[in-house]
Amino acid sequence: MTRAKAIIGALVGLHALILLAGFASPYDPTTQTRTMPFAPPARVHVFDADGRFHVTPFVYALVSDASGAIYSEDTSARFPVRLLTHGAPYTLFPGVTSDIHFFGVDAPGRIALFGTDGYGRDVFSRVLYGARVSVTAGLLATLCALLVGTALGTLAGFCDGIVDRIVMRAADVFMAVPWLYLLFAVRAALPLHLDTRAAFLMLVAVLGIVGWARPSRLVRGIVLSAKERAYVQAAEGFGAPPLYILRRHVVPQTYGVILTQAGLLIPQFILAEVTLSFLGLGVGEPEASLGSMLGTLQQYHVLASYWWMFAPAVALVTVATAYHALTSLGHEHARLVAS
Amino acid sequence: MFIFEVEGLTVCYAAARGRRAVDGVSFALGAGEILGVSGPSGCGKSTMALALIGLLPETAQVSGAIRLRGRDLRTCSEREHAAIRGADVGIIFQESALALNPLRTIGAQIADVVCAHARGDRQSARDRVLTTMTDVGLGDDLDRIYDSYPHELSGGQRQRVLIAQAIVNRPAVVIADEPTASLDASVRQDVLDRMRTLSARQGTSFILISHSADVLSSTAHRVIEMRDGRLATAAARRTPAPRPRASVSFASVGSSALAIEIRGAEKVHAQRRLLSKRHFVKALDSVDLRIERGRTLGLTGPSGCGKSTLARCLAGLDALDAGEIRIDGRRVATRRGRDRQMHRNQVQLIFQDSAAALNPRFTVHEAIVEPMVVQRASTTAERRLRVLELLDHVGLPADALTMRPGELSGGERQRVAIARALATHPRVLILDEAFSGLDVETRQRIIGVLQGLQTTDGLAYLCISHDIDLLAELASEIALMRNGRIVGEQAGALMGSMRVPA
Amino acid sequence: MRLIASCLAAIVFSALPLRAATPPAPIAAGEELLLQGPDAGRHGGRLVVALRAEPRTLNPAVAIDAVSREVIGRMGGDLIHINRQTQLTEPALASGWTRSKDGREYTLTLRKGVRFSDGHPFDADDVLFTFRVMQDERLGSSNRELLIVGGKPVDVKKVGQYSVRVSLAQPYAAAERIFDSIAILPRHLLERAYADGTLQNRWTPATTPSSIAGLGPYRLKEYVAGQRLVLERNPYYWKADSGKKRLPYIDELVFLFTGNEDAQVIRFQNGESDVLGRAGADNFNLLVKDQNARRFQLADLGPSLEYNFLFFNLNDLSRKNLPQVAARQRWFTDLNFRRAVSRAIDREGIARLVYRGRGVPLWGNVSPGNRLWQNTLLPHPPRSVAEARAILKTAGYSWRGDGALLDRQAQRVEFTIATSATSAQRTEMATLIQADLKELGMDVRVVPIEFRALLERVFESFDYDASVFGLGGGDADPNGEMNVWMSSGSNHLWHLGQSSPATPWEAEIDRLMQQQLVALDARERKRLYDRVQTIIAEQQPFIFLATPNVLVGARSDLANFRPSVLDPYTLWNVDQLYFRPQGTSGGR
Amino acid sequence: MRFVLGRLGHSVLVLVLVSVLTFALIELSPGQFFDDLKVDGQIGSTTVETLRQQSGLNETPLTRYLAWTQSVARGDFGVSLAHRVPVGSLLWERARNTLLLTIPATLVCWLVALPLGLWLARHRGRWTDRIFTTASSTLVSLPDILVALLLLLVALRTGLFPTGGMLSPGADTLDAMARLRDLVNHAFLPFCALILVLLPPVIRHVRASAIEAIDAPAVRAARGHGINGWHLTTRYILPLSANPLISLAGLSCAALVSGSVLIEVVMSWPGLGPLLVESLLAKDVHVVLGASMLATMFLVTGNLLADLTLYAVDPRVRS
Repeated sequence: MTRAKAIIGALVGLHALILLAGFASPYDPTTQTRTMPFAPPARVHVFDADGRFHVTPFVYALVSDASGAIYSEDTSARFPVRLLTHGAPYTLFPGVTSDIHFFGVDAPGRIALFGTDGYGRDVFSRVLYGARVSVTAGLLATLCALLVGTALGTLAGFCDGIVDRIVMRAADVFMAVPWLYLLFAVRAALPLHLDTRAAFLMLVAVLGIVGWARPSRLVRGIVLSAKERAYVQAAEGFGAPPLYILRRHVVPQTYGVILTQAGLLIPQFILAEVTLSFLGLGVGEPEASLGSMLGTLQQYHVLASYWWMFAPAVALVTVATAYHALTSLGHEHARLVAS
Repeated sequence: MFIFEVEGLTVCYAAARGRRAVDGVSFALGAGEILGVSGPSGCGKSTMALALIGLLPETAQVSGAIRLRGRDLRTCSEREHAAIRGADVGIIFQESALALNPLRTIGAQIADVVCAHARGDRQSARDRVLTTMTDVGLGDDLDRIYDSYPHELSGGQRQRVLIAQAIVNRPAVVIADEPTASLDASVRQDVLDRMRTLSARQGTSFILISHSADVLSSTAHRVIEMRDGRLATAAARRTPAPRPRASVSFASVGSSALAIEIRGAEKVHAQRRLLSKRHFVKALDSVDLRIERGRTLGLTGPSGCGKSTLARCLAGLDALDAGEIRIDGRRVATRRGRDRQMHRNQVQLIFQDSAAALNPRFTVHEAIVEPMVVQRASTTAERRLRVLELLDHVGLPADALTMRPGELSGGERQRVAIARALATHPRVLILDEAFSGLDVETRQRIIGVLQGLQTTDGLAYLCISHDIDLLAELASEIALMRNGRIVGEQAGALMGSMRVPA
Repeated sequence: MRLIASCLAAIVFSALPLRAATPPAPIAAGEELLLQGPDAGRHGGRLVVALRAEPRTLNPAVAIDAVSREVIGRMGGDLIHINRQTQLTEPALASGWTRSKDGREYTLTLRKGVRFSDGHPFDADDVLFTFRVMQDERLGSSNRELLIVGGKPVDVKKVGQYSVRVSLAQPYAAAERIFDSIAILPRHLLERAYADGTLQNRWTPATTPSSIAGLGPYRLKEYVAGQRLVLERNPYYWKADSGKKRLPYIDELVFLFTGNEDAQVIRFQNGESDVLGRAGADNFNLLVKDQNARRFQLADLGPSLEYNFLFFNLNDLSRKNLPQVAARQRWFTDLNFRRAVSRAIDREGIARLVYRGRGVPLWGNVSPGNRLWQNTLLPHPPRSVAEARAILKTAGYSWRGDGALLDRQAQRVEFTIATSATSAQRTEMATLIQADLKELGMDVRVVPIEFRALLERVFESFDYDASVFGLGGGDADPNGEMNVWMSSGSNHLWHLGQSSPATPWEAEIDRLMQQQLVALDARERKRLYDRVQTIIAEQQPFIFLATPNVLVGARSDLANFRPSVLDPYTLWNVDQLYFRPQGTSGGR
Repeated sequence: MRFVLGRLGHSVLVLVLVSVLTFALIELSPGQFFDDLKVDGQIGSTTVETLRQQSGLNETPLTRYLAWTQSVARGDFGVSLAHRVPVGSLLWERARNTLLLTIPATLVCWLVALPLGLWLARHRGRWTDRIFTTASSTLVSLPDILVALLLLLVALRTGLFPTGGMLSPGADTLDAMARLRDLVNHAFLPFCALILVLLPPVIRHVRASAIEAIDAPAVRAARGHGINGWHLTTRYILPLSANPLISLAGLSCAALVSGSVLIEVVMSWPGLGPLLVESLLAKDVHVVLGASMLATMFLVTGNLLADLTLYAVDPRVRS
């Protein structure tokens, strides 16, 4: 069971870090420092230039050469890393704003743990904020997909015959149609000056709703087998109406499948957000999202020379692996209960 | 010299927080001896069987010694153990439907066991398989069965195939886990006789695990009792326990009005095959049945004769194609809503497999209170009282309320099902094979409970079972059904001697 | 394994005929050749060029996409050609031309003895046929608008076997330039197709090479769908070098199709392609760093002729119900607002960040790359937020406690910049502008949307506040910009569909542009066009941002490689390119 | 065989539905094919109007759809606005190149995944199992564009492989075998990228269903009878776990056409990918419709084949 605790602990830790992105990140993700595009990650030192040891780790300021392409450390001034310092204001929760950051360095020093992007924005803060947007997108899309999928799957499974065939054929059609245009149409129909994040979440909801086909097929299988269970017939025996039977007996059966589907769908929808950003339907500038950051990573010159821009890919992999582990945990648990 | 010895066998599952499924079991088995192992379900019989053959899942910790001809199986490697399984130690599993590979023919599966141990070619293996099949009673049209698939055989035939697999390599010891549980009386008898001839003729020793006392008493040389993982007493051959011939005097309560009557019932089942067109089977063919208040009617017949269909129609789960049902003399239309609701309250059905009849997620309280919740007829306080009253009625402790079906034994689960059925003050209870999964003591206790309820509330019972002795004990009359028709009615006492054709 | 290999081979190579390169035909008597260039090169070799997409057609009359035009440019010859180096016109198929006193008639004498790439002789009838096709309304050729002067199509008459007279509705400055890139069509191959109205579906890349002919240095040899298009030397090409050797030097020109710009740069860097068309600044810097390890030459030709700009929606919204946009137009139409925005934008930052230093800030519509027509006296005010805030204050704007800018009615100033999602550079510019205007207290949102949705908003529904676009890059001559600066022009983006000029300064621009159109004296045209540039810089309908440099590259052993700022940047002198001895020919 | 006819009827229905839905969606989203000409200074609005008339874009959506269906009947599948060629031949050329890449990739993927999945299931919980599971969940969560670009980077740094295209320019002068080697040399990188994208999900499914099969009572009974090793795997575990895998194989048949789009774009493989992305963004209606039809045909055939194999493998379904 220790492995299960480790995975759940990791997931909770990840989500806490993402939720408290404002507090955990040293800088506001959108502030640009135009003098430092694509600066390499700040190296945290403990020994200074002439070998003396310092208790508090410190950072040197970065200075770029004439062409702005090569950066070097200006060892003249040391900037100690301080904990719980004041920095850019951020809203922790709607209504709660604060400007205390977990760690930071006095200006003009900069502690960009993952370096900076094309506009000189701190990649570490952007990865945290970006993860928040992407994970919310993944959760929201999965929620929509599972809600519609379960509803239609239960409908198909419960009253079989014509309804069942119609729903299943619709699933086939939904899987084949290119949904890109629906997204374009929805994006065009939305008023332009709508807040970009709201527009983005609406798009993600549409993406989710369209993805109902696969979960509905699985739920239908479960409902078909649940319907045959003796205790469902017993409930019918003392006159329980179909809706009651659905709510109390049949739908709870599907929770196992829904959990495993969620574990698979969330990373998939986060990935879909990458394609959305690639086609310009992602979250608008200067908002950060894993998808838009991966979009910049997919340019050859970034890939070839700025290795620290891989941070969003690493973040995406960590989140996805955690969710996949959760799914296999679900499988393991279900098998134990069954045997 | 003992052929098979077990010493201090202990098995505990990591997931069950160290609760020991098998605790320090030791016994020895001579050549050609049939050792019976009995005990209530959930006492660790099946776990021990798996431990003996070395097939427990990784999550189980096993300790103690299992010696075959003096050689401890626990010390040999998986490869050696595999060589022994099926050759020196055979095993017969309980769920005949599941233990066979649905995608391979019967002959191939038995031949697989032969080829797994002997390098002979398929042809000599085929002859060996055919002879073994005749030994286990699959003699008539051998070739058809050889090439058919498991789902094309009846339950009895499948069980015989399992036995053939276990004995085809002439093992020294065969472990049989509830081999005859789901068989009809006649088939069971035949299987047990063949087992005895095998042990006599070939000197194969058997470990026969069963919950049914008369199976063990009629076959086993020696019976050991298991309770909660430990051995209770090792008794020599036990004379079958005298069956208390309870003189059932039915004090008729009030006028012996008709509790429930069904006349001219017709029911047709459409059997849909994936490819061929649908063809129809007459499940009920003009069935007439009457049960007076406070009396019990038995119903028996070969499997597939329509007993279950009749039970479902009586309980209002399925509608009749023709014919009518009267409860307390009043005709009940099978289609209209309000009538149908009243019909369902008054007639309750109790299923054979108590585990499946209760939702595993519900507590006992939720299960029993559910019918009342559905009818929205009473307040929560009244319901709570009613549940306690029902629990007491069926003889369950009050603290069982918060437990889940998984934590109850088979007997306790069946009693919860009965309590739930009584929640709607029914007039008739239909017991569809309600006792086949229970051991002797639990069965006696439940019969006592039912008889008590019958005398106090004047309930009418329709008891469906293939166990003639049980029906003779419980029911005043017994109806015999075949191919959807009632073919005869006998008074309870006379039924004892009648042999029911398979 | 044998079986699989052979059937695989059969499938893939069914469409690859094997033929050696064609040698240049010996020079026949009476052939008037145009002698070119000082140094005589060496025949032989194969030049591989990676294109960003597939050419859709090889038919000069209907080609609309840039890639098709680039390939057709190498297969077709025009009457008068603009030298991409000097940006001036020079004789091509027309050996010379004379202009009438009133500047409305031009008589062109054609080069004699010239043959099409299939050997068929070329004469005036081909010229007449070409102009009839290009001006046919039903065909909808992409060159039709170019041949309309003063509202009427140009009239072409045959004067002799080798001379034609072109008459215009009104005098037209730099009229010779309209003949550039109008490829002369072979009458003998296309007349019947034109008659039965199927001309626009003819000459797709997949047609058999023998049915296509042109007067360019190369002709079609072979096309494999999705992979490559191979052109071979036109043996009858009418140009030769100073040593009377018939051009072109290189035997074969191979166009490979790649998915996107990154794939194009990777193949060039890997030596699989020999010439790199315009590359982005980031990729160019990557190649520069890598240059010493590899053997290719890179050229940064300075600012291109394009101009990127921010513009506000000043359209007449009376017939559209867009209340919010109309309300914001109160700010957009206010000149002080536009001037303040222009002063607050960090143009140097844009050049440095978006183009990585390989770009030039812009204050006017003519880029420094256009040496002939740029008005060098235009002021280049440096960025100053303080100055911008001063302008806003005088215009009656104020600032709230938290720094938000309020207009005269105390409404918060907020608007959206819509950009095309597929053009990363313009979206980056908008993001930088967003940060700049934040310092003025303006709440700006950048919304990248799908390219066609943006066009639909800018040209049809007018449902947008502001956008970042890029224009120019066609021809250095002002006439190419008529469509943009005339108030009735189809590209007058900030206020479309004006029947009569909406503002006095737009009326003045109309008048000036009409005058320069007919002014025959170059100095006079320059004075008029300078005045136009000054008005535009004052009124700021477009707030100009920056222009990227032209960045190209080629193999180090490719001689005569003289890229130009005008399109086509690298292959305009493909007939003179040759491989110096030490390099091996063609891709590895 | 009534079942097969029923399914064919259903597939036609799905094809029609997909075509109607795709067409409606394209109409719904803003803009049309010739819109991008409006920005080109050289071309005036009158020419844009004539071009629209020529290709019938100004008719009502309904007439355009009916015109398209007629051309489908004729076998052209409409005309591409960009390439002015019947879409049918255009798609078939590209589909051939895509299938040349995806069929071997899918075969290799399944030939590797089956034994590996079974082996992992048999040794679940060991460290090898853990490594493969983490590796596969890492690969699954990487966008396929990134995988392709990383492989390109490797090719560039090592210089071993060409970084794009299907044949080197001078290929036509080589003999058949040399050209085949050249093709394999070019196809190697896209092939690896495709394997890295397709393999992880298949392994996960094979492993999951194999675990389920191993725990099935029938297999436990077989092991009880001493059947073991290779015989047990091929005769008992594999058939029992085949059921869910067959439907997965059906789905991966659909991915034959749509699985490698982005990889082909990045690696300039002349398959359906570049054509589809270009037409999607340029809204070349008939090409997009044709491509959707092709994808649906593969999806439906895949499902039909899966059901037929299921019918052949499982006697219970057959009776």
